[in-house]
Amino acid sequence: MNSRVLLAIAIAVIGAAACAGLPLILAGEPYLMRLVTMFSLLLVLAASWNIVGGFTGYPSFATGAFFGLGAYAAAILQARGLDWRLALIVAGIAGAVLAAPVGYGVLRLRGHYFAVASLMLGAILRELTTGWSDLTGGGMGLTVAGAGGDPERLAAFSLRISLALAVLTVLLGAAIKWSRLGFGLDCIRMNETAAAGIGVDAQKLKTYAFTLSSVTSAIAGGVYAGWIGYIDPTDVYDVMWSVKPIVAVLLGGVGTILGPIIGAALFVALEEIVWRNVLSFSSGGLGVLIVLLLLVLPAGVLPSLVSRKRRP
Amino acid sequence: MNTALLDVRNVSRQFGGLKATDDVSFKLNEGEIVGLIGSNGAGKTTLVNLVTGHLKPSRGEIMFCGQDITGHKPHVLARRGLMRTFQIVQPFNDLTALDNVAAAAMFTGHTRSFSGAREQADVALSNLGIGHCRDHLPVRMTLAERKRLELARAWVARPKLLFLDEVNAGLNSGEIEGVLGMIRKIAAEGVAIVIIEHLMKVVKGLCPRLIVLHRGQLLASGPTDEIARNPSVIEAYLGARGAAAMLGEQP
Amino acid sequence: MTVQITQVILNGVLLGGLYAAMAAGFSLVWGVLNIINIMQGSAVVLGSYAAYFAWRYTGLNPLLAIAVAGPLLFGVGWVLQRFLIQRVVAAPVLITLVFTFGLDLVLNNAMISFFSADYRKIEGVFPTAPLTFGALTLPVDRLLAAVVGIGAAFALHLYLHKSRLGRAIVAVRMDRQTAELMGVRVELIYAMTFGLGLAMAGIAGCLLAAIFPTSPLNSAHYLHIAFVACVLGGLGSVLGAVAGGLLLGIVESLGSLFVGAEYGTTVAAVILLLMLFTRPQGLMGRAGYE
Amino acid sequence: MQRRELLVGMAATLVAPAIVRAQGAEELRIGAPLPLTGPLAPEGQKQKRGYDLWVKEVEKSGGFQIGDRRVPVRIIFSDYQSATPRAVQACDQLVTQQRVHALFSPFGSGAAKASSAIAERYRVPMIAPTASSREVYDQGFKYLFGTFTPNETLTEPLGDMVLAKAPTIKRVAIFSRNDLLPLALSAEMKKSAAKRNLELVFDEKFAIGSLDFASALTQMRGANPEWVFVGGYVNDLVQVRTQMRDLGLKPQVLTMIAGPAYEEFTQALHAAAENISSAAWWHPAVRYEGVDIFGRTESFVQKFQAMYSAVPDYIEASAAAAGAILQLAARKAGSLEGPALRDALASLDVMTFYGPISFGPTGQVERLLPPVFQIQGGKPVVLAPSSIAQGELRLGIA
Repeated sequence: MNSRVLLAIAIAVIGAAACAGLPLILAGEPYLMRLVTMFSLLLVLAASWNIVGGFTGYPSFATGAFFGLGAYAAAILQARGLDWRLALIVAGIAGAVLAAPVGYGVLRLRGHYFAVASLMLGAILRELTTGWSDLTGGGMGLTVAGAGGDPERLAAFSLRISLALAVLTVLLGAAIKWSRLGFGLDCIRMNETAAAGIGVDAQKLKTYAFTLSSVTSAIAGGVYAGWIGYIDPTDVYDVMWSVKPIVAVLLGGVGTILGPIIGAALFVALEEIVWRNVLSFSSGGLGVLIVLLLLVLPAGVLPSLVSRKRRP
Repeated sequence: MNTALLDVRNVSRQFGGLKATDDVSFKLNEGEIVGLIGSNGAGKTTLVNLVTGHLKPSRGEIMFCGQDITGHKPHVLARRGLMRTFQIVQPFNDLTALDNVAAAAMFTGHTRSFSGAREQADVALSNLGIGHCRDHLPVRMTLAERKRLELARAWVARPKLLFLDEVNAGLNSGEIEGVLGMIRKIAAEGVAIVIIEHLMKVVKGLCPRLIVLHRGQLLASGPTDEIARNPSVIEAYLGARGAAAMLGEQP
Repeated sequence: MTVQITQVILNGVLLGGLYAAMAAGFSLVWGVLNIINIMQGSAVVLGSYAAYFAWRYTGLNPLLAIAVAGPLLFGVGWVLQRFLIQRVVAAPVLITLVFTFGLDLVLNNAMISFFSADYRKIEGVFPTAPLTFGALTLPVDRLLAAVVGIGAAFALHLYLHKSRLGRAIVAVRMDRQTAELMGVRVELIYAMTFGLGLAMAGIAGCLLAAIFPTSPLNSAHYLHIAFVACVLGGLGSVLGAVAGGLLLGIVESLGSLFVGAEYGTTVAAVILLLMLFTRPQGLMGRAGYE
Repeated sequence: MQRRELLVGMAATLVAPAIVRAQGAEELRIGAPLPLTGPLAPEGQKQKRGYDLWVKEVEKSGGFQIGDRRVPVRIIFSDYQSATPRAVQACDQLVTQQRVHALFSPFGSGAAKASSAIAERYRVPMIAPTASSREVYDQGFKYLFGTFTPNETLTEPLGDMVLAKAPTIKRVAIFSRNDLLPLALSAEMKKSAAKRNLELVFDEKFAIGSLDFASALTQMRGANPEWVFVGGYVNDLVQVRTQMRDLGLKPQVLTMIAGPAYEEFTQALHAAAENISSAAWWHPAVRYEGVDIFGRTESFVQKFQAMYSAVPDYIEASAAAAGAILQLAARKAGSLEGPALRDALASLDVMTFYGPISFGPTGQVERLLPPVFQIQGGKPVVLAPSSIAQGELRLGIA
C-alpha cells in the first residue's frame, strides 16, 4: 500500500513540477515544446485507453471517437464564445453523455464483436459530424480561437494544460486500479462469468470504466482543438487516434500505471525517428514498427524488463 | 406458512429446437443437502445456470426466500446468498488465492475495505485447508486445491444456498474424501447445498434427498434410498446394462 | 416512384454483388483463424492493380484477370500467414487486430510508393450502352462484375464443402482441437485459409478495377464494407457474406435515396451496430462463434 | 538476449539523429511539408512534382541570383501523412531545426491556415500553392501568400458564360463531395446561381469514398435539371459521369470541378467527357509570357512533359509557380532574410508562366483570371478569359 501512495505522490509531484517548469525551460525550443505537448496528449489517450483495454481487457477502438467528439464540442462552444475552461469541461461531459449509454450497449459484446462495434463508433461520429454542417462546418472544418492569444503563449499554454491533463489521467488510472472498481475490473478481465458469480456487477463497472476513459479522451480532444486551431472530421476522427494509444500502451506495458508513460514517450520518439529518416514511407515505417513490436516485445517494455530482473 | 428456500416452478429453456430444460419444478428447504443427478446431457448444468441467473428461463418462475428471482442477474443473486461453483474451475488467474477469495468477500457485499476482505479470505482459506496456498497464483495449485479455492470463494460469501457443479470431477478418491469433508463442514453451518453429480455413488452418503433429471425433464425426486431403487430412474439414468450393475452393487 | 425505387434496389443489388466478393474472404479468415484482417481492403486494391497492369500491358479483360490476381494474392496471403501472422495467431484480439493494422500500413504505403496514389482506370473494355428494360437501366460492366463476384463467392462455398482441403478448413473452423486430433495440420490449414481469403480479395479487386478508378486510398472504404457485410451476414459463413453484401448494397442505395446521399454509409454503420446488439451471430451465422 | 539487443538498438537510434542545424556554405533552404502518404497523397505527389521541376531548372541555371551572388537552392521535404497537426509540426520543425528561409505550405486551405501561424511567428514567408478559401488569408497575417484566387472566381465566369450562351436555362442541380474544396466551390456555385435567378432543383452531398451514385442521380434525373454542377475529385467525377450516362441523365450543361483539369479524366471517360465544362486556377492551354525562370507557358509545359511524360495540371503548375515567384522575390530583395523576402513578395507585380502575379493586402493573389474550359474533341479548350480563349461554349452532352 505504501509504495503505491509513494508512486502516486511521485507522479503528482513530478507532474506538477513539469507543468510549472517545462514551459519555461522549453521557451526557446518551440519544436521540443510541440513534441512534449504531442507526447502529453498521446499519454492522456494511452492512459485513458488503458482503463478499458488494459484493466478491463476490452479491446476498444473507440478512443478516437471520443477524442473527435471532444474536439468538436470544445471547438463549437469556443466559437460560440464560451470560456475555454468551460468548453473543456463541457467536452468531457459530452464524452460521458455519449459514452455511458453507448458503453452500456456495446460492452455486452465481447472480443472481435466489441472491437468492431467500437471501431464503427468513430466512423459513425465522423459521418454525422461531416453531415451536420450547420453546426460543425462539415467537411469545411472548423477554426478554433484557442485560449492563448499569440502563438508563443498558446504553445506554452497548450503544453501546460495537456501535461496537467496527462498527470491527472495517469493518477485517475492509478486511483481506479487500486480501488474496488479496479479490483472488479481485474476480475472481469480474467473471467467475466466467474466475476458475475461472486457478485461483481460487470455491466456497471465496465460502463464506469468506459465512461471515465471517454471523459479524459474527450477533454484531450478539446485541448488538441485549441492547440492546433483548426479541426476537420477526417483529422480528429482519424482511426490513428485510436490505434496510436494502443500501440503506446502495448509498447509500455498493458494494464500497468507507468506503462502508458513509458510507451507514449517511446512511441513519440520512435515516430519522430521514423519520420525524420524515411521521407515518403513514414506511415509504412510506423507499420513496420508495430509489426516488429508485436513480434519481439509482445508484453511491452516495462513487463519485459521486470520479468528479466526476476529471472535468475 | 412455511416458504421454501428455493421454489422452482415449471421452468423451461429452449436452445433453438432443443429443450434443454423442460417444465422442471422442485423445492428446497433451508439447510437441506440435495443431490441433483442425471447422465451427461440431462440438463443439470443448464438448470443450475437458470437458477443462478447465468441463463434466462424461456418459461416458468423461480422463487428464492419467497421472492421472485426469475431472470435476475447472477451478481444480484450472489449478493443475496445464491452462490455456485463451476464444473470447470474458474479462478482469476492473475490474482493470488487470497485475492481470489477476497474479491468474493468484497463484491458479495460483506466488506468494502481491502484489509477486511483479505482478513475474511484468510479465514476462508484456512478453513478449507488451503491456507498454505495463500500467496500462490492458481496456476501453481493442484486441481484439488483449486476446487477448494472455488469452495472458499463461495463460502466466504456466506451463502444461503450453494450449487456445487461436479465439484469432484477429475479428483482421485482421496481428494474426493477431503472435498466431501469440506462440504459437510459447510453444510453444518446451515447452508443449503445442491450437489450436481453424475456419479450416484458420490452423493449417496452425503445427500438425504435426490433430484433426477433425464433429457431435460424431472424424472424423480425423493429420499435417496427410494430413488436408488426406483427402476425407471435406474434404467433411464444408467441404461439397461448399468441398471443391472447398479442393482448388483446394492448392499 | 415505384420505378425509381425498383431502379434504386437494382443498383443496390449490383453494388451488393461486389460487396459480397469483398466480404467473403474476410469472413472466412475471421471465422477460421479468428483474426480480423485489417489488411483486406489493401489486398483488394492490390488485386485491382494486378488487373489494371494486366490490362495496361496485355489488354487483358479485368474479369479474366481474376486468373492472375487470385493466385497472386493467394501466394501473398499464404506467405504472410506462414511467416508472420502464424506467430501471433493465438494472441488476444487486440494483438492480432493491431498486428494486421500494422501490416496494412506497410502494404498500403508500399503501394503508394510503387504505384503512386493517383487514380488509374481501366476503360474501353465493356460496352458503354446500358441494358434497358422499360425505364430501368442496367450498366453492363456492373452487371457482369456483380454476377462474377457472387459466382466467385459460391465457388468458394462449394470448394469449402466439397473438396477434401475445404472440408478440413470447415472442420478447423468448427472445432480446432478435434480437427487437430484427427490429424489435420492446422498450421497448413491456416495458411491455406489466409491465402484463400486474400485470393477472394484479389478477385474482388479485379471486379472493382473493371468499374472504378483504382488507388490505395480506397482501401479503408473497402475494409469498412467487408466489416459491415460480414457482420450482417454472420461470421465465418461465406453464403452469409453474400447475403450481407447484397443487403448492405440495397440498404446503402435506399439510405442514400431516403436519408440523403451523404448518409448512405452512415445508415449502413448504424444498422451494423443495431445488428451487433440484437443478433451478433448475423443473419445466417450460428450463435456461439466468438 | 535478443530483446536486450533490440532495446539497446532502439536507444542508440534515439540519440543518433541529433538535431540538424544550419551550417557551412550559403544556400537557400525551403521547407515543404507534403502529404506524401494518407488520403491526400495524390495531391501531395503533384505538389512535389511541381517543386522538383522548379529545383531542377534552378540547378540548371546555376542557382539563385541574390544580389551579386549565385546561391544553390535546396527544398527540404517532410511527409505530414495527410494529418493537419503533423503538417503544423512539420512547419515548426523545418523552421526551428532546419532553419529554412521560406516555406511552401501544406496542401489545401485547412492545413495552410493551421500552419500559417508558424510562418507568422518566426517571420518566415510562406507561399501557399493550393489554398483558395478567403478565411485562410483573413487572419491578418503578413507572411502568408497564396497563388489561388478565391473560389468564386471559378464559378462567376462560368455563370456569365452559360447564361450568355443559353439564356433559357433555369434549373440547376448541385451535387458535391462532402469535402473541403468541393463544398466551398458548391457554396460559391449556389451564390452564383442565386445571383442569376436560377432555380436550385437538386442540392445534395455525397460521402467521401462513395462507390455508387446511382440513387442520388436517379433522384436528380427526376428533378430534370438543365445545368448540373458536380464538385469532387477525379475518381468521384469519373464515376458520376459514367452513371449519369447509364441513367440517361442529359442536362444542357454539365460542369465538373476539379476533375476535367486532369488528363486521367479524359482518358478514363473518352467520349463521355465531351462537352464537360470546368474551371481551374490554371490550365496548360493558357498562354502567358513570363519573366520567371520558365518564361512562356508553353515552355513550362514542355519542360514538365520532358521530365514526367505527362501534362501538368493546376496543382503542379501552382507549385512550380510558387518556386518561380519566390525566386523573383529573392532577386528583388537581394537577401534571404525573412522580412526582406516578405516585403519583396508583398510588392511583387510581375508576369509569370502561370499568369500575372501580384498579392493583395491579405496576401492572396489578385488579377489572376482562372481559365474556364471545356472538353471538346477529347481536348480541353479554353473559353475564358477572352484574352486567351480558344473556342466557344458548346451545349449538350453525350
